[in-house]
Amino acid sequence: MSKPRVAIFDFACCEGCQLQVVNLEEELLDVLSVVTPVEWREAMSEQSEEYDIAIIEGSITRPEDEERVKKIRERAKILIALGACATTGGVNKLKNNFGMDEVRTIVYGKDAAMPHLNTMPTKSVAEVVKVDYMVHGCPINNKEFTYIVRCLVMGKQPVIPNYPVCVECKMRGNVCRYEYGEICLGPVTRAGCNAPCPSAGFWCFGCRGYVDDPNVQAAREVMDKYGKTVEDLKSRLLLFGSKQEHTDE
Amino acid sequence: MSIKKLEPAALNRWVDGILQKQKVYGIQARGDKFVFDQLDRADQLRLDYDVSVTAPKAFLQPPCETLLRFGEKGFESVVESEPFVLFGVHPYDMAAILQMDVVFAEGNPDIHYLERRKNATIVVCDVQNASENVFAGCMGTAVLESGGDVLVTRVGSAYVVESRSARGEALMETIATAPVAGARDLGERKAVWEKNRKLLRRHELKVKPEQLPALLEKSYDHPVWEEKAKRCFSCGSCNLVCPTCYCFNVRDTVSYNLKDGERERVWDGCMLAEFALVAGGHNFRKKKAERYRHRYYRKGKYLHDMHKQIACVGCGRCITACVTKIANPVEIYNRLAEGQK
Amino acid sequence: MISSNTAQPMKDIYLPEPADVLKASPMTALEMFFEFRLASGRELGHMPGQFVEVSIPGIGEAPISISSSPTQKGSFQMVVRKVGNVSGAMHALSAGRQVGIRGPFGTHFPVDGEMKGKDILFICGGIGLVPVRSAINYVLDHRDDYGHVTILFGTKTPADRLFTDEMQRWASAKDVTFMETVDRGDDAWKGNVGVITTLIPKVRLDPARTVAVVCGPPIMYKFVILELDKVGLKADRMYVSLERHMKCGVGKCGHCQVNGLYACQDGAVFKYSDIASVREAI
Amino acid sequence: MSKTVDIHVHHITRVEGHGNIRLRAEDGKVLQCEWQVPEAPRFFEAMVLGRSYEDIQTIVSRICGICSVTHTFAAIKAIEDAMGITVSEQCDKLRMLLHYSEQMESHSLHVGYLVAPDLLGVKSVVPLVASHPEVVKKVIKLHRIGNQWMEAIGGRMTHPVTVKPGGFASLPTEKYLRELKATLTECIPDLKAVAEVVLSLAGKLPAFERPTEYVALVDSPRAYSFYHGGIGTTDSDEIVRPQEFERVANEYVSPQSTAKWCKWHRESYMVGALARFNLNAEQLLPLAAATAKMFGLKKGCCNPYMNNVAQVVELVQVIEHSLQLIDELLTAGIKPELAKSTPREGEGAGAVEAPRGILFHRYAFDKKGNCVKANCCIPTNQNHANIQKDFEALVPQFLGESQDDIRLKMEMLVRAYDPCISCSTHFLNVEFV
Ligand SMILES: Cc1cc2nc3c(=O)[nH]c(=O)nc-3n(C[C@H](O)[C@H](O)[C@H](O)COP(=O)(O)OP(=O)(O)OC[C@H]3O[C@@H](n4cnc5c(N)ncnc54)[C@H](O)[C@@H]3O)c2cc1C
Ligand code: SF4
Ligand code: SF4
Ligand code: SF4
Repeated sequence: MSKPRVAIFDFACCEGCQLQVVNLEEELLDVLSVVTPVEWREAMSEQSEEYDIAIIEGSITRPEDEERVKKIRERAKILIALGACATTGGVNKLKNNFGMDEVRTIVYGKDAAMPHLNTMPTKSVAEVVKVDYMVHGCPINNKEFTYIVRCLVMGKQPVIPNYPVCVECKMRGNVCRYEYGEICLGPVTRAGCNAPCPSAGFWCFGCRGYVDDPNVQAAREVMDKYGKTVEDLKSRLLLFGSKQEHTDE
Repeated sequence: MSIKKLEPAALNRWVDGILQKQKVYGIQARGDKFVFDQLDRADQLRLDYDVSVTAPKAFLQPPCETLLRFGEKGFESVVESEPFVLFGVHPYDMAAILQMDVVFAEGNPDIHYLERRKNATIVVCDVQNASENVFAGCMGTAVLESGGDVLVTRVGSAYVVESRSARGEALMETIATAPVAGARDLGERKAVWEKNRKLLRRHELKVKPEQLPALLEKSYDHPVWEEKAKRCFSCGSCNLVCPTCYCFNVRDTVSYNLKDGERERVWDGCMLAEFALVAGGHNFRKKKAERYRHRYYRKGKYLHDMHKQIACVGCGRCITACVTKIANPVEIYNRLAEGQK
Repeated sequence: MISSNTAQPMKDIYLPEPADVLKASPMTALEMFFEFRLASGRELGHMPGQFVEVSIPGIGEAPISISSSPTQKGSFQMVVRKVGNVSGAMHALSAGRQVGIRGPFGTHFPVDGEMKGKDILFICGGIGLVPVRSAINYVLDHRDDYGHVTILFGTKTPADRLFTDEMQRWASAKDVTFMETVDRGDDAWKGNVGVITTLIPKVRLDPARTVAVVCGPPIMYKFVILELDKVGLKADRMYVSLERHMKCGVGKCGHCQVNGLYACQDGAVFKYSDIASVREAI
Repeated sequence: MSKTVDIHVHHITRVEGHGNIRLRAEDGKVLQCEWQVPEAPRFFEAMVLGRSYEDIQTIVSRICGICSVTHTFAAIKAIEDAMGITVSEQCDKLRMLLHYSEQMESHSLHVGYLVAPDLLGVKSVVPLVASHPEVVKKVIKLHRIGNQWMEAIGGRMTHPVTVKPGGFASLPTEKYLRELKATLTECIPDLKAVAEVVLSLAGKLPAFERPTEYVALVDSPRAYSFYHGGIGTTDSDEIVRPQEFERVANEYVSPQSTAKWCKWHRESYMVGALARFNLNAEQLLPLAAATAKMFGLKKGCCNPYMNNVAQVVELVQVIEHSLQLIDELLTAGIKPELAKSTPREGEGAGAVEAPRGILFHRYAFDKKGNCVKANCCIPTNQNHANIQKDFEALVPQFLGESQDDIRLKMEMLVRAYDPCISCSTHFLNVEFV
């Protein structure tokens, strides 16, 4: 594809993933040498309806957003989900553990019924439209993002790891968080982030979503070895894995 | 070859002298664990360490290294290496390096490894404190009769320092005038060795290592594979921490002109789900149990069939690294042996 | 950029050498035919059944069998099925472009050994014909060195057939039996329909003087071998070529292991008796 | 003169999140003038319910990618307040140092990438790369320094992971701190150069003033505070404890907005760099004070557009104070103390300055340390009503100008606030009894 036109759209999210794109600093100019941005609300005033690649950040939480994302899908040749909110629903899905009236009341109290505060259970972008590529993570790893962009421009299928974070964690020479009696989600979480959290002494909380075949059952079985309970594990799995297939097993 | 006796202060002076001239990666503390990292001062050295988090193989086959560069002019080899000293390698890790030497030199020699190896001066140091899971004593690697360039052994409050190669001899040049270790020191060193052979057995292997290939030969359908693998995350931690594991993946990266780039090799592991997957979707080791078994067979039989050495040196890192606690080779081999009786 | 302290620069086993694309033409919807010549002018020097690693800078490397016979000088040929990145990038090649080549690697069919003087039975499924074609043409180019030649070829559908022009030549060559089948026919297809094993009972062969060469998708081997066993062919007279994931091609990376064997070094061509008890092989 | 003005800015660009501007005027009479926030609400205060105190900051950090460090600190301070956890002096200083990395990152992003295009009459920073390469390079450099600094101490760029209740999960090395000191010292001239460019363009900032209440952290002893202290206002001498922040914010739901609005002594108040400056100007360190002087920025300034100038002053302040903190940390030496905490039942609140203004979090926990109540009050929420009030005062003043000029002034005004709309859309007072 010769210099595709790219548009970036955001839905319910913290915009941290777009920030990661800005954080490429000078490298952003290199990215602009292989793609032409035609719409990017956070960084520029131009807007366009013609684009080859649509990059979508954020979760879908309102019926009107569902319509908007469908329209974007119709126009785009390639659709990329950017970041956990878009790929899995991210933390936004924690909301789905409650009833919608309940969350509205918790946050807006007596005003909860006002129409503009309407909300629906959070969906990932893939739950609404077909997603061609996923850039996982909360926030994304911007190196992985540019790798995917270059792959697309070259016509190459990007290779996204389907092995756990432990692989990258070990390559970075870390001591396992379990040795300190902490619950780390590294063993069931898809790698590709280069394990920044365990490398900084914090457990992996699973922001990239699960590997294809996560052994959540094994994780349950070892909890007592580390003085933890299955409930502790579930609670952590919920953060980014709410209503993902394996959390409730 | 010289054998010297150095008091701790003299050892430090010697190391500081080396630091003036060469890059040294020495064992040092990181929090409550130990790692090999670039040494700034001799007093950072912790020769009393139990085990390093990452095996020293990382300095010979790094987790990620560039093999080739490509661009307008086609491909060119990249062999990036400069002389360095690896200070404080335990005997079992040295034994593992000796195995890697064979693997990368035989048949089709691998210049990327061999160049680094050629540039490495390795100071082996006898174990002072046994780690939580070490069983090198069972594997015959608690003490190493030869291998490495210098051997440092703590005897009493001093160190016996012995050169084991010309390169080691050169490293010890600056301590040429230091006192020679006497018969008593050597006797004490021997006692340390005897002690280590007995002590580095936190797990007791009930068969002799030489018997493992024959034992495995008969155990292909043993229920233990399925039973344990149920709990496997396919996370590869056991592979990646292992000093004798060297499997790798190769990948290309390109710059923004989409022409120039590099071909890199990165650590890989046979426990990972897609290790034997081919395009089209056929996975030759699709089941966890198949991969789990493969690892033990590779360590205990396949590599032995090729090089006559068991590819486990008993460092115990995999036992610690495995979150679900199923990666203990001793437990598995003992279990297989049990059935034989 | 071999560093200066290498006294005698050793060869880098990972360094590809440039090869020019002489020809690139589609064969089927998925397969493309290629002809290459090493830029240095050197002969590749392969034997039938060997493979090379083909490099496309920035995309990667893939093991691909040599499909031409070593008797053909000056160039070598491949057929590549588009299944992923490297194969996909190869499909975008055209004459005049360059690729990187490492090899040839691996074992080969014993055309100059055990096959000599014997009747030869070639059994190929689909793209399995590609490496075997090298041996077929080698044998036919040295026709007098071998006995009767039987070629069995099966594909999923008529549209998947490869080298149809050449097949005519094979079928009409002296002392050659050529048979084809497809799993599913179409309106135009007049030939056999059924899996490849259904052809085996149709050939007359003398197990005592026959060597079989088998290549096809993983699932094919088990059934073909069972069938050959039935007609009395011994395991040490069967040769198979196994496909595995490969990264280095030179016995280091560990990916292609078949239990204790390396498909890239001990194979890809194996004598079946050597691997009959190797559990991961077939 | 009969003139119709009809401005509808749908999803204003170069701000964080979605906001709309609506202005209709006929014959010099304003019919409608609204700042609307249609951002999808995300309901964080519900999301955290039932979650462990150890996981709270992981969740609430995601309220905002641009001030994730501040959200993390507001949560951690509230948790520590609830559980009676105290931290060491070293921890405190390292937190401030990490917090400054975010001010540096955010302010340079805002001034350099989002506001500068307005001052130079272009639509984004991209054309500036060609027209003003030197300044852009310097801005990128400052921004990168902020990011790398955040990554080094926080463990990640955006959504830090080293910060835990009771301390740090891992500590920067002394070697790193020495490097950071060198980097920060070295970037002061770059910062000065950027400040001078802003100064040369400051004339483009509309001359518009509206007497306003300013609210920011005020520490005791007095310091230019981002991390410590109570809630101060320009309208009174009272300093409110963070635990009573609801008394300040008085949040209410406006039909114009999915985000909530706030008011204290007046109908609205402003938070952010200008508010901090108006409350703490005397406490600026020398270089920062000199920078303020250079711009003629004086305590009591009530031109909201000057918020951008106050941000430049703060960039200097942040670097100056960081250098002091690093020296103090290095003199004491980094001690290997890592976070430890045990859960306890309780309720607590935390107040911290985000780059765009003061931020409040409140949580209550049960015995196991699971969250039973939450309330977060976001700086941009606190500014929404003030933006509306500014609009109402601004528009009649400039109604004679062309529609494009009015529109630009309104957009610039919103941008001046450095609003973080996505993070302002999910909160309201929860009644705590
Ligand atoms: C000895 C041998 C001979 C072969 N001969 C031919 C041939 O003549 N024609 C042909 O079309 N194909 C042949 N193949 C299969 C071919 O190598 C794969 O289809 C090819 O590697 C796929 O690479 P890709 O980049 O297109 O696919 P991707 O799916 O993008 O592959 C990703 C990577 O996985 C690895 N990989 C994936 N599949 C295989 C595989 N089957 N074998 C080895 N590595 C793999 C490669 O390293 C590849 O770079 C042969 C394979 C082997 C082992
Ligand atoms: S810290 Fe987490 S990611 Fe790292 S090895 Fe342990 S479980 Fe895996
Ligand atoms: S198998 Fe385990 S104990 Fe043996 S060498 Fe490898 S990591 Fe050490
Ligand atoms: S470390 Fe344990 S869980 Fe991970 S791959 Fe090895 S055996 Fe499986």
